[in-house]
Amino acid sequence: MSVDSTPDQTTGDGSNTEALPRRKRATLVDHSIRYGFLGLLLGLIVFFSIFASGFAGPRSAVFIFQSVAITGILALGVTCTLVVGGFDLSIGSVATSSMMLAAYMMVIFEQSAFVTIVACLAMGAFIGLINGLLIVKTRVPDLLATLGMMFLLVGLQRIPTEGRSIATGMTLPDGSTAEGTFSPFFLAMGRHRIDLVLEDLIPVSVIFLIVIGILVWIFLEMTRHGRLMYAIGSNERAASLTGTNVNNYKIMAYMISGTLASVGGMLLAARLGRGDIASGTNLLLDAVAAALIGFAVLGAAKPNAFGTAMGALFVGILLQGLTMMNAPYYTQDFIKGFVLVIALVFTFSLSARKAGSH
Amino acid sequence: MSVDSTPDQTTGDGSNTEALPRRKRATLVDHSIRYGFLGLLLGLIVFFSIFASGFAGPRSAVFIFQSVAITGILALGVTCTLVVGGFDLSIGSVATSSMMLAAYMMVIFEQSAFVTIVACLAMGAFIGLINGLLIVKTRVPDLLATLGMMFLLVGLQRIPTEGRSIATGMTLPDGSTAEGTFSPFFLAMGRHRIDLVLEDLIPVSVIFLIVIGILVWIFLEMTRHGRLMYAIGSNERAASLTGTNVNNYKIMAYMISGTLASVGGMLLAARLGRGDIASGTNLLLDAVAAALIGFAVLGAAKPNAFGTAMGALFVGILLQGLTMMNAPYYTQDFIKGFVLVIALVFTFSLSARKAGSH
Amino acid sequence: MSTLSCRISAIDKAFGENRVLCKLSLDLPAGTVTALMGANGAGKSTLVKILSGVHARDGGSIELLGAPFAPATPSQAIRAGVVTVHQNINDGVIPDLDVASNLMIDQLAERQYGFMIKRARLLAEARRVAARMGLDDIDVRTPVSELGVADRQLIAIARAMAHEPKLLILDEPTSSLSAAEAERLFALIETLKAHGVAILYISHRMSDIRRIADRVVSMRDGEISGVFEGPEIDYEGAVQAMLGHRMTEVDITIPPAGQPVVGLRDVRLKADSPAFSLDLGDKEIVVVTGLLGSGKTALAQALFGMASPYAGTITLDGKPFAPKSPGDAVRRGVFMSPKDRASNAVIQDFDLARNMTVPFLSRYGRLAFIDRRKERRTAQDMIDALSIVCQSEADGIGTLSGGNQQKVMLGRWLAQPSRLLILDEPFQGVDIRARRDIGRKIRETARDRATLVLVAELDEAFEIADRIVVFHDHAAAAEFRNENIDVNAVLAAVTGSPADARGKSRQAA
Amino acid sequence: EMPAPLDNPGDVKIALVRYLSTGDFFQAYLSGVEAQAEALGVDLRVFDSRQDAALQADMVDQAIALGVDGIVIQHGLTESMKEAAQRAVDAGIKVVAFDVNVENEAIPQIEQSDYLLGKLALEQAIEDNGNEWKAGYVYVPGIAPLDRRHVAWEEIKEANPGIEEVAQMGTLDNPIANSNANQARSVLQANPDISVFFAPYNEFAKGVKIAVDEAGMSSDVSIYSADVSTADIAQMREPGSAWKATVATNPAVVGEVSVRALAMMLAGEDPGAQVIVPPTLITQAFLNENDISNMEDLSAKLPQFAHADVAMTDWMPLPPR
Ligand SMILES: Nc1ncnc2c1ncn2[C@@H]1O[C@H](COP(=O)(O)OP(=O)(O)OP(=O)(O)O)[C@@H](O)[C@H]1O
Ligand SMILES: Nc1ncnc2c1ncn2[C@@H]1O[C@H](COP(=O)(O)OP(=O)(O)OP(=O)(O)O)[C@@H](O)[C@H]1O
Ligand SMILES: [Mg+2]
Ligand SMILES: [Mg+2]
Repeated sequence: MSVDSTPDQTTGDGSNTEALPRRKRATLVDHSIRYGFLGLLLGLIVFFSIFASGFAGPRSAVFIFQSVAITGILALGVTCTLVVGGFDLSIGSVATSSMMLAAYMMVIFEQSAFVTIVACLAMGAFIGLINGLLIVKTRVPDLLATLGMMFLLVGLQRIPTEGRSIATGMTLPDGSTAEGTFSPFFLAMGRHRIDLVLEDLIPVSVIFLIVIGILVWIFLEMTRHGRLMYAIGSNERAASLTGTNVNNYKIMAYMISGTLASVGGMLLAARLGRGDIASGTNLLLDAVAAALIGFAVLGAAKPNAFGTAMGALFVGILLQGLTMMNAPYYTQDFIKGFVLVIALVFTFSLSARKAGSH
Repeated sequence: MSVDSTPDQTTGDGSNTEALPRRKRATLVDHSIRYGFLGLLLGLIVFFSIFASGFAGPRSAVFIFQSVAITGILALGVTCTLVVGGFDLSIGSVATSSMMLAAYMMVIFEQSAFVTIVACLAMGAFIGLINGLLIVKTRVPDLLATLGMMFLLVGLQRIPTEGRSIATGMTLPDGSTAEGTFSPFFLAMGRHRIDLVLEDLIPVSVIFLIVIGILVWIFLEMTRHGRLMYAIGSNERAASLTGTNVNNYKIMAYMISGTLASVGGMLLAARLGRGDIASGTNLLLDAVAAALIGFAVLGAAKPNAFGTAMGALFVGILLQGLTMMNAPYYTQDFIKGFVLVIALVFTFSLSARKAGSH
Repeated sequence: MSTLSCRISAIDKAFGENRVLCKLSLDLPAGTVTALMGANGAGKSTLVKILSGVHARDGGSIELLGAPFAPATPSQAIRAGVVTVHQNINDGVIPDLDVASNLMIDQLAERQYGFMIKRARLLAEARRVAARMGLDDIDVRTPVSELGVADRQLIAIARAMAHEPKLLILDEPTSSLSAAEAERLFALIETLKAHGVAILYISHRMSDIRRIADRVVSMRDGEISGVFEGPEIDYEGAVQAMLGHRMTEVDITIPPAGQPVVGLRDVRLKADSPAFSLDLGDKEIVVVTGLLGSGKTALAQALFGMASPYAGTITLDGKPFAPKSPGDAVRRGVFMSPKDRASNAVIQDFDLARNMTVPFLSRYGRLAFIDRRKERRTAQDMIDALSIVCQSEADGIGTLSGGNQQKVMLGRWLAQPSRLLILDEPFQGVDIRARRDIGRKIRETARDRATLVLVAELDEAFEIADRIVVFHDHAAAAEFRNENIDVNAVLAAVTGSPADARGKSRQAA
Repeated sequence: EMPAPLDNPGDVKIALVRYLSTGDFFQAYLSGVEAQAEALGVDLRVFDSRQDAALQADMVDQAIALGVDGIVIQHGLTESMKEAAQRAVDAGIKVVAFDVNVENEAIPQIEQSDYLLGKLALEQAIEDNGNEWKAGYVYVPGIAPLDRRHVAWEEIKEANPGIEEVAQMGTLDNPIANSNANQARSVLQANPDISVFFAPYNEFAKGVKIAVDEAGMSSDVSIYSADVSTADIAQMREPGSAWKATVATNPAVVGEVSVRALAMMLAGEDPGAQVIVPPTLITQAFLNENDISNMEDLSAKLPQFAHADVAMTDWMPLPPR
């Protein structure tokens, strides 16, 4: 399996186009690769603004951000593991576990928001640590280790309540009633809106997304840690022979991923106001989709935080626009897949042509 | 990490005395790597035979095979794509699309079993072809291409019936009633049982699994095509430089995967007797788990058909045994994940120790 | 001897702006070894890739045995009889398959082979091919991933030789072989030559070229700059044609011994190898040479924290030195540029500048942030110092020629001061002039550190060493001061007793 | 003539905000909503949150921003919908909620009474099998309608000590029928003495039926379930089928009722705090006697299934029947 998409240069398909207009064509191709995807995004926005009534406008924009906030945060985590050449299939279940834990802490243990948040973050980081140790110490392949972790967590998160959702007033397995409530401060993470120009415009979860997105972007692009993580993803052995502590960085990547997933889970809990066992099933696939779409943004052809954020937005805009146009849910899936495939074909075939035709 | 602990791997003719105890230890580790997973499987069987009433016995054994027949077949397909270094995330949705197509052909178009089967196989192969072309021609990374395809198919399969399941007597979007029925021959694929020692013992679907398993095994292990596919998975560039047509083999792998997924979908249709609206996500995850667990079987540390079959059986035995012991579904997930992680840690940490310290 | 096998006429090739081959024309007669010489980045590998169907040419024509030849894929080239061993060894082997499948993979790729693998026959044929290359001591069922780089190279060569090619192209086939293996390759080349095969041989090693070339073609900046043939080949002239100027002689003045920096005391690298001691002094350049598997790399690994020696102690500046990881070693000022750059050094996704700065990122910028400008400046300095042929410091590393990639890998470690600098096969694929440049650069910067260079090729040792240590059986066996040195004495020390050495080397691998 | 604002129905916009959408039940519900909306002539917008409760709450806000006059909330979680529903009410929008309690006096509850579904099915089971049997039970906790059906099961067990639950199983892994068939097969293998299977969701029942058939136990086991679809009718009517009875409301009818209740509110009338669509018992024998082969036949033969005379006014236009 290769997430690595650097086009293979040896199997060039040898396009024998004449050399003269090359310079001009090359820059055109360059531009298409770099801005093609963003162009598509813009095109979608324009299209929906014209044809979907109510799509254009600040509230709708905020709504799109909000609808992708949780998947976006998870996708940023998975991006970090993709950067070191790994993959984290457990993020969805870490998020739902974190949601259940948050609910459990507040509703059953009647803890404060602060304790709850610390517990959730610690759990996410701890699961990431276990994933990382499994992968670097016992050398279980990443997909396999995190798949096992996924199954494990999906079961584990349901054991304390015997599979029931957690809500104030629920009956516990021992027959008593849970009296705790979600702390208002905790709920605000998912529900409070901040005034900006318009009243109650920006939800806190969107701020989380934007801040985390910027932090991950800075971390990956501008710090030496991020640079070394990319080096590990490209050639682990070479990176280790430059003195990089490959194991530590890999473990760190999984811990980032786990921690961000737990943040996502807390936002989910705050939005739902309960620990719901049926929620969050699509988080994994949507987050992976966003992170992978990110490959196509700005012609990066590798995992990157900006691309991931754009990937998440892309999916959000598409679904929002289609909903506004009253498209049934199944056509939304179809169109999502179709546009995704077309966008990818466009980007990757162009960059393959650029890299391969000589 | 020390030079001296590296066991001799290439058999030199050097006969030094120091090598003697090392050799012995190495073979013990070797055996654990090779047979550890199968030992675990055996242990599970013994455990359940003792503690789960009704577990031991031919009918139960056959039933376990039957319960994993569909995921097993899908997993064999995904194994082929793993062998060429790819990954097929679309198998689950190909299977459900094939199920819907089969139902559509028979119930709405009133076609014969033969036409239906041909159509389903053709669809599976065609989707595989598209996946393959996307990956080799336009160089979309495999995870991304097949993820897009997955979304696309999940939507597409629902459009003709506007999201309804397909069953005889259903009302079509245009208001008329579907009069076709599932052909008995087609249903037999999912339901008929063949006498073997006991009456009505072996279901046809199990025969499908075994035959497909053996064919894929022979293909991958004993034919030149299989060997070349492994070569591509190991070093695509080198394989292409030796004159292997890498693109064709990759496309072929995805076509095999698509075709096997469509077979799985038909078995599903035959078992359920209708076209069930389902996403196929669980089929995907279970099949991927089986294929990945296969890495640990016989110390292969690479995708292989025998391992995949064992991986599928492993999951089947675990789940059926636990169900027989009346374990709630969430503990099943947990135990599945837990045993999976333990088995993997065991196998991979041993083989990492063996491959040692370079 | 006179029949023409391949005629290359007016070939053009450009990568974007970069015109690599300009109207290049070359004849390759049958039964003749044509050695192609050229500086790093001259376009040799590009020519090879055009001949072998990897790249498409922009213009010009090729005739093979009188028929037009324009392979669109590697398999077409192979079917037409043009067989290539590529410069990058990892392009020639498939690590997860066993040796037998690797040797026979071309046959497996042929439709005529049939559907099923005939295992017994496959193994038998593989053994035969392996034996021809002198690889009979390898079990053909061993996965290639367990073999070292030299064996991999031999396997790639053996496979090509087994093909009965019409034109055989060898792109730096000896870059990771020592004299003994190389000699077996030369013997095989002579056999093929006698069968009328045209051979295009690319190398930076003058000793190889002197040994087997029937004619020498020099190449400069994508054009043929001289063809030298006849009974007495003008090697000097060929080098001059390739470089555009005369080669200067290297002149080594051994500096007075400085303070000892690294001391190895009674070190045993393996359980069953003898103990040895070795001191590396300040300003001193010590070259360790020896046969394949003689333990050079093991020594480097012990010093660089990749493995700990079986017995003995190592000191650095008088203090005990037992690094647990390369990171540890780097922190103590011990740097190593590993051999086999493709798998051990090159970070394919990074551009040239980023490849260079990986080990010392913390020194570029404040806190964890990277100062891009500073990074670029360092890279440009190194590009100038090592005369790396490239468009800019932002070139993808994969677009550089092999030798220039090697220079980048060296530049990576020369950019910062160290206490001990270990260079494992630093001249792999580097052209003669660059070798001198690098040698000079190493000698210039050798102050305030000890330098340990591991090479298999003696010529290279003589060019750079103050002191030459010969390794045998994972221990220092002999030592020479590089002054009026007796080449034969060194050679004898290296070879030891030849029959024995080979067996031992397999065991070590 | 309809009262204002429905006298000018083209200008009336209503929204359906869904939590669940995949599956026949939800599709049929949607068709009922669409049919009634069309009969009224109002403009209907559908928001699908695909089981994303947070998104569903956002979608209510979106509907508010779109300026709709009425909202039907279909399923969801109390905690996540409560505030959103209140915001809609505050914005002067009429809201009804189907199968989700948003704890709001201004919002009538449309219910299909899951409790009754379970209870009627179990009463039939007792009528058919007496009150001493070993039971298999299919249940996945945490899913609201299943939890409510579970209450009926607990009550019946309490009231009938002779009923022994020897095995509990259940999973929502897709395809649900297939996964449950695998589990039920194990349960039957381990407990061949089970004579009644209570599978209070038709996908569960389909799975159990497959397992019973595969185990060759069709004559020994009886299945009781909830919900119905065309495929279920065929399965129940198979010769010797173990699936003896199901209890269902017609999801399309529930959809119609939801919209009608909303229309009443728009017209300023009060549909009542709870609008209950009563369930219907459908037995194998009834299906066979009347030769019913699909939902249309069922509606024709079982008028209380086809229509529910709830949320009716004299001005209310009805979809064509
Ligand atoms: N794929 C590529 N994309 C862009 N430029 C390339 C590519 N491959 C080679 N080049 C450029 O072509 C030129 C010639 O490279 P080539 O590999 O042919 O050199 P060479 O003569 O084989 O050198 P060496 O002796 O170092 O192997 C170099 O300047 C190199 O940067
Ligand atoms: N097949 C192999 N598998 C794992 N490790 C190997 C293998 N071959 C060599 N090594 C490792 O490489 C190191 C160096 O090997 P060795 O000392 O035999 O080579 P060398 O003398 O340096 O030969 P060369 O001339 O190729 O550099 C040893 O530490 C050994 O562990
Ligand atoms: Mg070259
Ligand atoms: Mg070695």
